[in-house]
Amino acid sequence: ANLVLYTSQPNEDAQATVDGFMAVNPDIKVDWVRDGTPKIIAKLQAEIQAGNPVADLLLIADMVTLERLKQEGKLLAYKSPEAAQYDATLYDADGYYYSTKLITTGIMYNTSAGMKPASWKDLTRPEAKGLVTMPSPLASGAALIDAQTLAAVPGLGWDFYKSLAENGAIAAGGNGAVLKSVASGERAYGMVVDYLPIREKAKGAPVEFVFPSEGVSAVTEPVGILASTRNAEAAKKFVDYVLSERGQEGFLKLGYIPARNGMKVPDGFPARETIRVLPVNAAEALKNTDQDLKTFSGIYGSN
Amino acid sequence: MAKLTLNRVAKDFGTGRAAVSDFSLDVREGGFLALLGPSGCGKTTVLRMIAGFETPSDGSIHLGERLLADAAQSLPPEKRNMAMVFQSYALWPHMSVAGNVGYPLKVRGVSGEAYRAKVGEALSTVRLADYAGRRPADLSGGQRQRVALARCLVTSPDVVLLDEPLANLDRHLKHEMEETFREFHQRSGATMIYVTHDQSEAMALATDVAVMSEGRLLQVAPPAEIYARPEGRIVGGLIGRGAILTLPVMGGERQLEWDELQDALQAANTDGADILVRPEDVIIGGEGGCRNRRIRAVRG
Amino acid sequence: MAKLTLNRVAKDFGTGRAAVSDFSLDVREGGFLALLGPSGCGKTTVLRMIAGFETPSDGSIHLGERLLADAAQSLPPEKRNMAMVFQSYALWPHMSVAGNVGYPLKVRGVSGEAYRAKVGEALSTVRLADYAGRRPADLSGGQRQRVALARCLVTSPDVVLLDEPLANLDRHLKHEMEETFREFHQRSGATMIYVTHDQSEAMALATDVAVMSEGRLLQVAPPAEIYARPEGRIVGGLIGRGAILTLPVMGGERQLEWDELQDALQAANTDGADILVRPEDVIIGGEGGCRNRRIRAVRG
Amino acid sequence: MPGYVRTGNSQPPWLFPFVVITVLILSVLPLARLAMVGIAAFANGGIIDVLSAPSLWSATYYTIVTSVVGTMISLVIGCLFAFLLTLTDIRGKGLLSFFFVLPMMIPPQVTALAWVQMSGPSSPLLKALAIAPPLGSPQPLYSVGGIALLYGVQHAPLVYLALRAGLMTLPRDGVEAARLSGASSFRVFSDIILPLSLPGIIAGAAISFVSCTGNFGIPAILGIPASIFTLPTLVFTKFSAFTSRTFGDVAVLSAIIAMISVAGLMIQDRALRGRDYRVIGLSGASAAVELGAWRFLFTPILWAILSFMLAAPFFALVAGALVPAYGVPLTFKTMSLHAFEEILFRQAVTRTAFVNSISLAGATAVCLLVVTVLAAYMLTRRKDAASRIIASLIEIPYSLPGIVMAVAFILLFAAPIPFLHISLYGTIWIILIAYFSWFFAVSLKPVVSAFHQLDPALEEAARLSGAGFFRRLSDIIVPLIAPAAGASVILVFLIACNELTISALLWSAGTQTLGVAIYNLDDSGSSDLASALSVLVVLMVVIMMLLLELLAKHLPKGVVPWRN
Ligand SMILES: Nc1ncnc2c1ncn2[C@@H]1O[C@H](COP(=O)(O)OP(=O)(O)OP(=O)(O)O)[C@@H](O)[C@H]1O
Ligand SMILES: Nc1ncnc2c1ncn2[C@@H]1O[C@H](COP(=O)(O)OP(=O)(O)OP(=O)(O)O)[C@@H](O)[C@H]1O
Ligand SMILES: [Fe+3]
Ligand SMILES: [Mg+2]
Ligand SMILES: [Mg+2]
Repeated sequence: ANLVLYTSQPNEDAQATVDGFMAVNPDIKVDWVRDGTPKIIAKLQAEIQAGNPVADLLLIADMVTLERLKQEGKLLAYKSPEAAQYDATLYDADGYYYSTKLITTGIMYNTSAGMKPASWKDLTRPEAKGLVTMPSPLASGAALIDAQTLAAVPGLGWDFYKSLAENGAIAAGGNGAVLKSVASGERAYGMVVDYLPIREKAKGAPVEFVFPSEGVSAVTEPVGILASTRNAEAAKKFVDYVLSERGQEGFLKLGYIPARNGMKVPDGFPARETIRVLPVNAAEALKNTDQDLKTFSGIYGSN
Repeated sequence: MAKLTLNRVAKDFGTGRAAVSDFSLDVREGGFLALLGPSGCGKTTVLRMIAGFETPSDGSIHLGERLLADAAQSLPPEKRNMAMVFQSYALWPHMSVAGNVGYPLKVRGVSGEAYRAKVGEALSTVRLADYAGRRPADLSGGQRQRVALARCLVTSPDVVLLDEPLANLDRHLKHEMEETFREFHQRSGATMIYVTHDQSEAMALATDVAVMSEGRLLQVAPPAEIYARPEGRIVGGLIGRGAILTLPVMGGERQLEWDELQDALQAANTDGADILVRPEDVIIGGEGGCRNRRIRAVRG
Repeated sequence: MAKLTLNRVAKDFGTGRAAVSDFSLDVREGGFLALLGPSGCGKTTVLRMIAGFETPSDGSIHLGERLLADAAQSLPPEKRNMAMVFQSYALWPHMSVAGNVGYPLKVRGVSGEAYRAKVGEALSTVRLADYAGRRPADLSGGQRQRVALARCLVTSPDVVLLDEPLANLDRHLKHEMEETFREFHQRSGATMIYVTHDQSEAMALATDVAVMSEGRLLQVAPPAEIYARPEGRIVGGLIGRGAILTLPVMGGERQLEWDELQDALQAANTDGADILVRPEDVIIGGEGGCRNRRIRAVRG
Repeated sequence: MPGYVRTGNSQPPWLFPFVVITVLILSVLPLARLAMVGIAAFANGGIIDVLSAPSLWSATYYTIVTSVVGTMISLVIGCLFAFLLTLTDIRGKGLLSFFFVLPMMIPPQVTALAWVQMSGPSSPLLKALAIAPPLGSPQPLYSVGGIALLYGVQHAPLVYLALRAGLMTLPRDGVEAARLSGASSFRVFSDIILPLSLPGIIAGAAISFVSCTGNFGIPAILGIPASIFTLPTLVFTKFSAFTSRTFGDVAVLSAIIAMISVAGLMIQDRALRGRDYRVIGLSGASAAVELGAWRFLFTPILWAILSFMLAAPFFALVAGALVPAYGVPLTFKTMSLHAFEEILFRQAVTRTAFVNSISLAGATAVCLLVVTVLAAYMLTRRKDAASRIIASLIEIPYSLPGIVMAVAFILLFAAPIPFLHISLYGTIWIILIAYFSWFFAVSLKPVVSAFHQLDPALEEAARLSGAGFFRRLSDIIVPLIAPAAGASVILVFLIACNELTISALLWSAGTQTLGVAIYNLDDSGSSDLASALSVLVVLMVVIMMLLLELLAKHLPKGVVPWRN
């Protein structure tokens, strides 16, 4: 049977990734299904419940989700030889999952906005009153990680989210909604994943993206193999491929920051060294997820 | 109330054959006109034009001085203060019997005790007091017709249009209802137009009888007159019993004595005028012999 | 074809009053039964049970040896080979006149030339050949009724059910249609049941007349018999003209002579039997004097 | 005995079992499977936690409020259009009704975003009128009222189509009798027309209501910013943070949604009970009202509503497709057809999605109609508890968010079917079955209400003519309910055509639907491509409607809803 990949990468990216892999491994055919992380997970969980998971591989937004699957025993451990080229914080020590790229969450603003924000704190200034939007952690995996990361930063913490809320910020939908809202000028500032505004800016949209001075949170689009796979060998090859230099080049071309050490950054991004990625511990984050969601909901009045 | 005038009214549904054409008729104030004619001759269409559901394609309709409709304009039915029993009854399936009957009152703002009393009275006139709460769908055909009747007579309309209102009733009820019409007519003084196929009904009730055929008016006259002197074969055939003979009789006389008729009967030539022979005019003189019959024939 | 038997049939719609109760009737093979009765007495309900649209709440209906329905099971109408003229016509608004009439043929697989010929014939029998392409909505009331008639007679049903099929037709057409029924009956040998309010119609056509009232069968007999010897006040009142007198007459005699009647009339006591006096039995003997009348009265 | 049927039953003996089995497969099995997993998830307790969460009850409250208000708005708009376009002599009827069904084709998210922008600080319209609110002012649509309004707009065509069929058989003489009784046009309307069209109105309200309770797109965009969660958005967030209890939570939420919709159904049942809408001796002459001078009031109102419902979101879509990036103002310089080129000629998925969606939607609409006519026949002829339960079971799937039904079907079919050893999962058939299940209620509603208005004598006459069940179905009943059948097919087709949430979970390689393709493009940031594809879908539907227009001559009267 073909290798089946469930991914939350955008369509074109998923196709490019798969094409790249098949170019290297012409004898392996890959079918892929893409959807937002929550839906992909719902689908996968239902399949597992029904006793017949279809996917062999996952390549989805954040480590927390894979950490949860790992703890439920749904993942297969595989020690990839490519791991040596990666920061130890970017993969699971037991080999259950590996980060593939860095998707940071920073601030985008509409070029017509009065203030040019430089730090997270700027969003709580009166100039930004009622003009800030962010994705809801309930709808976006990246947003949850972002909240958990920022909440752990001294000087920001949940207080930051509280003052944002007091300043009229809203938490709406996913990253796409934030992009549209800011690009159309409905809101002036948004907390959003990096590649969306950077790409749109390149196409001419009136938006700018900044990496706030306190640092950015990042999701790392990890890859993992499902324990139930019937194509373990092929799946391992896929993991090796996405971690390999060639695979990482592919991500770079698509406009992402590769996770592998020593790679360039895409056009429009500052040098890798200048981007301060705030650390997050997947296992820790997973433990706190429920509590953090509650806290967030408490602040933003949602569930 | 005033005279109802139809002036050269025509109606064409665009089927190639006009349903009504060149129809002129005066119904005197408070008159009771019976409208007779074969099936499909346009009777219902005439009523519908009077009520305002169809606009005449030509001609005009007046009530007294008031223009009801002509080819260009038309007073809406709700402003004409008329009532009608539809051939199809047109009961409202979502209302009870009492609701159907009482609706014209409700629209006129009658309510409370007066409303209940009037509805009750109308229902008992048509012998349906026990059925007030039923839906029309749960009634028999004749009962439905009676609901339509009660609805028509519950208010005080200026003009009452009855489209074969008794077709589905048994003889007893028919007589009772005829009585009701007569009373209603006397009491209210409404102008009534009554379409029927039953000429005895027509004769019994009407002050005038109009006979139409293929969309045209053939004759209007009081019942006795139209019976005695029907104009043309169709009227003669529709009104009362009798045989119509086509005989070579000349002259302007409207009544023929037996000997004249006998002469004509024996002539070889059968072209000529239509002669209507009424049964009551045929009196057998002797004991079954043919010779001595006395016949008064009426020329059509 | 075979005898149609209704055996103690009852129907209750749950309105507190049974629509039909304890109704037993045999219609002989090829019989022509006229069913008379006041409005709302249950005639339509009886027909609907025979056709199979209502299942009797009690009793059974047989056609020959074949059970048509009892309280537990029922042969569906489409398997009964019957035809019916509905009181509400039940024409299909989406089909043309010809389509309505031809549908029973189509269902039976008749097509092509035979189909066209039969439909054409049926339509000209009811004088609607020119209207074949119209929709029912564009017809007059009587024309709709005739379409229903044509549809009913186009096939060769075993049983024909006619629910006031001529109520909306003029006299001429009525006579023609009666003639049609007679012919059809003779030609096809079908058993016919004919609901009407017009007893002259009934008398003219029927081999048997059944009279019902309030859901019950009062009397079944050939026309002459039921006319001459009606059982009870209601039958007497419904059949033919006449006056019903309540007089203190004793004895089992069914016919009274004038002198007996005169005695009874002069008695002070008016309790007693119902006496029906037919107009044709009243023969005025002298020149308007009262003395010499000859009256044959029939006891109800 | 052969040929006999039980009394009180005019239906063929197989009909009831057939409907029961259909409902069993389409509704009961998937729902039961979900319930089983849900119960299993609570095996170690936890149900109390779920039920005591305030978020659950606030979401229930918001679901009910937005659905009720939304239904009322859709009723007002849908009835206005249905009455004016079916009964009156208003000008441009054909065009108005042609356009009025189109808003259903525009994905709810697109409509919602278009409205947000239309009423927000960057609204070109408001800017042109110089009444655009300043940047940062609160968005009035982020509210219960906003959600309800959009529900209303989105579902008004459902009401329109459900009602129109009934109005077409409104008897002329009933209206005339009322007018002659002295009733003004307004009274005729409120006393006769309105009550007689009640089955259609109630059917429309019921579909609209269950669509609201299951809608995800609109509350996701308008509700979440204002912290208004409805049950479907709550379901979605449960899926986003998957835990071992998620299935339990989802089952509980689904049960609540199902209860709301069954309660709605019971209200509908009550409203219809004891009413008889059969028109006795229906001759086919249908009512018509002359508007007179009112025309000058109503014509602009209808066009104005239509422009808000259709033109605004549609032009937003077109604009989105013509600019290279979101937020770039549309000028002659920035405008480009690149997105259309890309979609039409480079994206392989476009063709697959068109083929899949059209065949899925077409098959669903047509096959369901067959089942629906049979089920409606049975449901209107039997008036017992069993038929009421069946009616509710048919209703439930559509009232649930698509994602829930999709999960239920995955649970049911992910493993090969026992005994048959066929695996439906991953094929297009599972999407088809899920569509059957989900759209059953949509397809059924208009048909049932048409059956309520049918004079049984018309069928009886056919039976006596010797026509067996199928014969009279095809010759008499279906032509008589043709407007409703047409409405049913078109409703299902249009909604299924860009359905998203079910196919989102059930698709796999080669079985993408249009909804999935649009969503994925949009979600990947290619909103220009997504808009272009949406525009193409709308154009395709317009073309198909025009084709239908050409065919209309050969179809029974009233089938094509924009023809009179
Ligand atoms: N569906 C029904 N539900 C309740 N009662 C009904 C129903 N149909 C008929 N009835 C009642 O049953 C009785 C008999 O009705 P049926 O239609 O048989 O009368 P009928 O003899 O045909 O009268 P008509 O000459 O007026 O047509 C009537 O009192 C009627 O009100
Ligand atoms: N809506 C219509 N469209 C076309 N033709 C019609 C329409 N209504 C009636 N007609 C035709 O007009 C003629 C007159 O019809 P009308 O209903 O006035 O007859 P009628 O005298 O009432 O007959 P009946 O006694 O049978 O009810 C008929 O030939 C009929 O077919
Ligand atoms: Fe994601
Ligand atoms: Mg007429
Ligand atoms: Mg009857």
